[in-house]
Amino acid sequence: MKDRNWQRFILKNTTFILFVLLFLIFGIIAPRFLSFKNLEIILSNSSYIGIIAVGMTFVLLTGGIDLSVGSTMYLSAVSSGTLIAAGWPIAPTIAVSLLIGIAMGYVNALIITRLKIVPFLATLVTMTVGRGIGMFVTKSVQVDFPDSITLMSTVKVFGFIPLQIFIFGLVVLLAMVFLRLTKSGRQLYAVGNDPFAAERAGIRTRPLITSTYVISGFFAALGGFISITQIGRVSAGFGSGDEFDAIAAAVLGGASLMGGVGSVFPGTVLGTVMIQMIQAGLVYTAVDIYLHPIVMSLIIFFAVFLDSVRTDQLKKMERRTIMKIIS
Amino acid sequence: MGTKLKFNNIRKHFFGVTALDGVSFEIEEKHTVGLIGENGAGKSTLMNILGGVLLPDDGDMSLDGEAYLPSNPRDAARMGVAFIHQELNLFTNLSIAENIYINSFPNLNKTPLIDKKKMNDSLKSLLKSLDLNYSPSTTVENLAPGERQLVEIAKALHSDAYLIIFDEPTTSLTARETEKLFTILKQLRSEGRTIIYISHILSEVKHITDNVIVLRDGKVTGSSETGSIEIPEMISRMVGRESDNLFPERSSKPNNSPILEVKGLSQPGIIGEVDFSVHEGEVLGVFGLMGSGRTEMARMLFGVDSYRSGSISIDGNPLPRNSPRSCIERGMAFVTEDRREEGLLMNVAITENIGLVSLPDYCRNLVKWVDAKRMNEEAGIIGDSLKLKASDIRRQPAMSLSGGNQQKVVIGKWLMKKPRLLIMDEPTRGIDVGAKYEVYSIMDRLAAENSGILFISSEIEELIGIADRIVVMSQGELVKVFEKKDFDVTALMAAAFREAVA
Amino acid sequence: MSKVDQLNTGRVGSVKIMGRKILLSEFFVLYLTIFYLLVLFPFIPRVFSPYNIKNVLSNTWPLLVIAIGQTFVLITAGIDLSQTSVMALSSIFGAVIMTSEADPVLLSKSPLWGFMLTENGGLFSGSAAALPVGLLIMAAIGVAIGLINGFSVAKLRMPPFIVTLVTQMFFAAVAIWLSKSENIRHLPESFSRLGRGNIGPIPIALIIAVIIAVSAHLLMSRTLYGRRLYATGINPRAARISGVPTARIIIAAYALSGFCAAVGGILYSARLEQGRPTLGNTLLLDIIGANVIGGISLAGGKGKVLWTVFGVVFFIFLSNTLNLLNLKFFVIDIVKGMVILLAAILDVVRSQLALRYSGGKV
Amino acid sequence: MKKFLIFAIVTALIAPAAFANGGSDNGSGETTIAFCFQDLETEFWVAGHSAITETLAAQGIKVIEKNANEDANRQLEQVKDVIVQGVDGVIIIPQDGESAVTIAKECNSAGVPIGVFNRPPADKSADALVVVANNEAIAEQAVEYIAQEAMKLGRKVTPAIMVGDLGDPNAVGRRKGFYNVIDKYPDLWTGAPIEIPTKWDSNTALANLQSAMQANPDIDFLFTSSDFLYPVIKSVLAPLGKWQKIGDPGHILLAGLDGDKTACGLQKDGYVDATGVQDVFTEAQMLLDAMLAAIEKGEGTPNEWLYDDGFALTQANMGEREMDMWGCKLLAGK
Repeated sequence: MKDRNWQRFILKNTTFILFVLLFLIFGIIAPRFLSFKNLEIILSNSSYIGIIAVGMTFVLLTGGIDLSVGSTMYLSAVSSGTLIAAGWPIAPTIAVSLLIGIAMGYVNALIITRLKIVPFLATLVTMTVGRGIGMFVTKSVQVDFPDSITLMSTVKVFGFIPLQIFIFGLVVLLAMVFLRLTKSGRQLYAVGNDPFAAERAGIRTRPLITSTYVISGFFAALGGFISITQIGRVSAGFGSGDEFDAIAAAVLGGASLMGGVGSVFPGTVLGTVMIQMIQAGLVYTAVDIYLHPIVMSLIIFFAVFLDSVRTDQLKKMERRTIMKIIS
Repeated sequence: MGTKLKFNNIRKHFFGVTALDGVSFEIEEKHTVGLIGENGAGKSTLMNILGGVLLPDDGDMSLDGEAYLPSNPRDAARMGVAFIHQELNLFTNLSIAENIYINSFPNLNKTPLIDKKKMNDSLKSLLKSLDLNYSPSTTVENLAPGERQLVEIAKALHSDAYLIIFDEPTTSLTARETEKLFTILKQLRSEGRTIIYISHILSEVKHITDNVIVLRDGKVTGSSETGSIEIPEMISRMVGRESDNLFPERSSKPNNSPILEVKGLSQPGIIGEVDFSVHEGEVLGVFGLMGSGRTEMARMLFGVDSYRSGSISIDGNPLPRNSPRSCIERGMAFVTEDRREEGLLMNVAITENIGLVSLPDYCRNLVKWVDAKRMNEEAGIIGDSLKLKASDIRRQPAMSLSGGNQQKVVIGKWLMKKPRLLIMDEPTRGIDVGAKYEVYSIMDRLAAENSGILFISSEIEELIGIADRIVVMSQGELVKVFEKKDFDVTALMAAAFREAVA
Repeated sequence: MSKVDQLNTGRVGSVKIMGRKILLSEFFVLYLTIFYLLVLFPFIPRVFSPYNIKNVLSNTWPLLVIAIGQTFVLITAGIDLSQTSVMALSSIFGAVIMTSEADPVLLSKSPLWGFMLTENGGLFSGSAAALPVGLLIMAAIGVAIGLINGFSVAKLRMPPFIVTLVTQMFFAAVAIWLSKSENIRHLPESFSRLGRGNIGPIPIALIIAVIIAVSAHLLMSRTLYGRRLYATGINPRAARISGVPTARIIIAAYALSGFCAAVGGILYSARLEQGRPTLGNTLLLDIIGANVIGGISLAGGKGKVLWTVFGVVFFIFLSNTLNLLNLKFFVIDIVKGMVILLAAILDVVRSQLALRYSGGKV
Repeated sequence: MKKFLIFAIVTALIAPAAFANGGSDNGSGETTIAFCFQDLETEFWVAGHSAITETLAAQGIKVIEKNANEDANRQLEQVKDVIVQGVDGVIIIPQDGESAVTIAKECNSAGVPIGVFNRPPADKSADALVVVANNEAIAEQAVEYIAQEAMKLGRKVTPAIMVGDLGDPNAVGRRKGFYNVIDKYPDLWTGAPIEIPTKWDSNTALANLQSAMQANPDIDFLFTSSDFLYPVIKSVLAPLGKWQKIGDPGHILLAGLDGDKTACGLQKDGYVDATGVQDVFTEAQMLLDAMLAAIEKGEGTPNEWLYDDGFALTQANMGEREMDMWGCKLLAGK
């Protein structure tokens, strides 16, 4: 019975074990990798995509997908850049850019819930249109941000937590509490499990689904802002392709694209940090840069493979015992 | 006692087809009312209207003397009407408690957070009263179908509904769970709740209800106290004709050459050392309670699930493992217990469904060109021989059929392959009396053609009525074999309960 | 054509019925395309000029081939994001086989330098066998990547989206690594002819695309494989119990998708007369977009080659007209998105209508 | 609902027409030039784009703009589309040299003059007006200056390069130029250069640069393949105390390529040592002059290669050549 429990523990934590293993392997090759500072850097660089991936997790939980997050980042970043250039103070600027994220999410939700268009297509459309509008505003010219914004990335909360990590942590905490401990959170899982049954059970599915896209839009804008504080500039390609990174992070963390399965913590957080960790590890170990994406994709493939094996195994282990247990 | 619920001249049409044609009746408060009728008689439509899933085209309802017209399930729930659907409405990724509280989570000290402790604590006694021995925080995914049904019932009880609709609640319950359900139903009635009980198992209806309403073709064809109506009369009112025989006369006798031989079939924790054989022309009944391992065994026979040891052979040739396809090639056929998930392509035409298994037989040359014309014709012949009720079997999708006709399509797709051995797992579950009779006739016909049939069921009566021999399974083991002359309800039951009672 | 005639003979009073017929017709997306072009015709009369039609069609063929491959996978309720990397990798390998000279300055750092690629070109440099061997290898690469995808999805039970996302990353990177980012030129004339040449008045690309479309259509609608493909997409469990080798069907679908992507890669490489490690890396959304516009469901089980054809034609005409209108590039994106949205809305209306008239239960 | 739907359909279908640059027929005597570029993601391309469009507009020439979004095939399709429209000339910023050849051939066969900006065709088999900036050579000049500076330090230097998207020939050319110098002075460096992938993406660049600085704290020469990454570099180096002016012991030798406004400002302020410059304004002017001359003469397939060798703006030649860097012009113009 005891090694069965061990087996179960290993199976339930494959991604985490893989994470630790990789961390150690990189550490052995490049001892500096094991420093606390490096961990902080990895977390700090995970934060913007992690925040977006958390939003994506909400959408994935309902069985949807949000391809528009990259464009949302761009659009809201462009607007905050434009407003700052026009002399707006920082606080209202941030508010407006977050509102734009919410608005994008709401538009997605309207198209999906009212016009009944599949999420993939709906968000594909807003992705195209969103970037178009952003380029319309900027004429594709880059937008630079003043030091008042970029210095925010050096702020340490309580004197030791970098602001971006703090916000990432806060987002994760809130999302976790919401998903695990609130009525809407649990209903979200229900909707993802079986939308028709949810409807029959009297759950108001439409506002729930709407909220996930709004949350995703909001987090995309927030993640975009965090990113700006770090890189200080928004060019026409800002955020494009990030939707796939966010999806990959969530799926690596165990979320299912069919809905109903997934968690923010450890799930998505682990997925995000793992990708970032591999990227850093490849730099530390000075792997030929042509091979970076090759190694990265191999590791992700392996992780997802382990995940599917373990799901099968867990199912088998939890298969009902019919025969009487001989004790 | 007053009137709890009143239907007045309810009508409902679906695209020109009349589902309900002026239904009127009343239900007394604190009564348990059986609602019976063949599939397609309008029971589900009527109950969907009552439960707020559908709106009637015409007519009105009153609940507790006040006009009642729910526009969605939430409305109905608010008015104290709970509907336990035949297809379970549970979220497998949530816990038992969360499923029950899905719309009414208790808050933790006025915060928006859920009070998990309160939620779990409050359910312990309820679950216990249903004999569901799990912690409320157990994920539903880990429960067996019968246990899930109990969760569904717990949910209705917990919502404090005073009018509870049970739609075929016992189809996935074991005999003991059924007994328990009946106890609970009686208790509910004594608490002053009104119950509408829909079932095809008339003995249950007879046993548990105070009144019976019979529907046929969208009209009420019978309404009386249960005590004053016997089962044959219920049937005749349902089908519109006299019916003495529930089972066809068997037209042939089995001979001694075995088709299927199973030796020492084992899978740890599931089944152990199962030996039996099915002979030419034989209907071998398999009786066992829910969770006795009978379904699991059937799935191993057909190569759907894996097994650790043992041998299975057809006509003397051993079967490879894990390959339904080679089973089919050797003449096996398998009507699964879940026709929706494992039997049918719901939005595909009926003929295509019937032809699916035999497709390779209608292929020409290297590229496997399908001779669709010939296939459709032969599928049509099969459909006719099964008396399928469909307007255009080449275009009508399977989902547009009633349950019984859907089951016929599933059987038809195997008949087209002319099976040597047909495994049927609960083939009559959830289908009406008329269709059941036809399913039995098909078995008889097939046996007369020298095929073997493995007929798995939890209804003793139908096994006794149609089988040549019955084997009883309990807790994964084959307990006893009954020859036709020894068939006896009590003895069979006793065998099935052997381990469970001990 | 007969369908159109029937519609035209309808009386004015039956406009409603006619509208419904058009909406429910298999040819709906085609009608939509025609209607769209007619509306725009007064603004851009050039749209119907022979040169433009020729131009539009020449853009259609490669995309069509690739999109048809995607259709197979979509019917199994999967998705193949790796098609673009198939194009890139097969493009590089084909070029490595066929090229007649390679510049050491550019390519000497390639891992293939010295044994597969030298200053004198590739393995079959100048040989008459270069073209057939090159094409064979290109197709084989497509099939091989498809098999990897299919195996991972069907046997290892990994989710298609992430499998193909990863193989897309992987093989795209391999293509860039093998060529060290360089394009490989000096391909045989016989190869370029595939992309831009004609047989008589008919472009070779057209012939290839039509052959593939017709075979794919027949394969899907008339053969055992096709029937089983739909069955697998609609209900894999029921299909398996009915004797359908679902795993093999799915693997074959991905292999076909890879094959079609490789053929698309051949046509594009031939047109550009080079092996490109980045070939097609922005094409993905066009491929899936064209399928979805055509009415192929991402949920599986629903789709036809004809629909894909219409979807691709619609997509290509959409870009073409937006180009001809000389819209600012950022307006193009906005308008394109809007038109796709509209087509999607109409598709929803259609399927609701279809459901209502097919007598399906609600 | 139904009426609304019909209304919506008609509106949406007509909408594109409403956006159209009215009366786009080119039968009149007005000269029209199509400008097909590959993207506008960095300041350099934006500057090139505005230099060309503004110059043309100033001369009363109608411009049709097409953005290929980094897709060589789409660019080919767009060029075909503008040829259908009967433009008088086509200017492209191709995705790479190979696709430039194919597109130029397309124009040759239609008899429309084609100008290729900044990225030269891979060979001369097609006729085209070509303005060439040599990425490799320009990068080499900038890095050469750094090498000379490094020698003055009298110690070995640890070099690092921020590499662009490996699918982009510009990035590859710049990386080559960098390595040419590295290989030239093998004894100057502590070891092989540290390569930092950026994929032309600021976030990737940020993460990898941070990792690289952490893994190799002794990096003291950083070459960025594009100037647009300077804000990222600053935000990484500043917290490490390595964002220092020239002369400070903590200064990291910095060189980049493009010559944009930011680079100019940083070089003036003494943070950046050298910048490889391709002169976008001159290039644009050279190409347009040749193109317009060809159109004037009615030539269908003009063929001429014009060279912009570029140069490296260094702290040493700041005085005389500052105004040759386009970014400095933009900076001054502001």
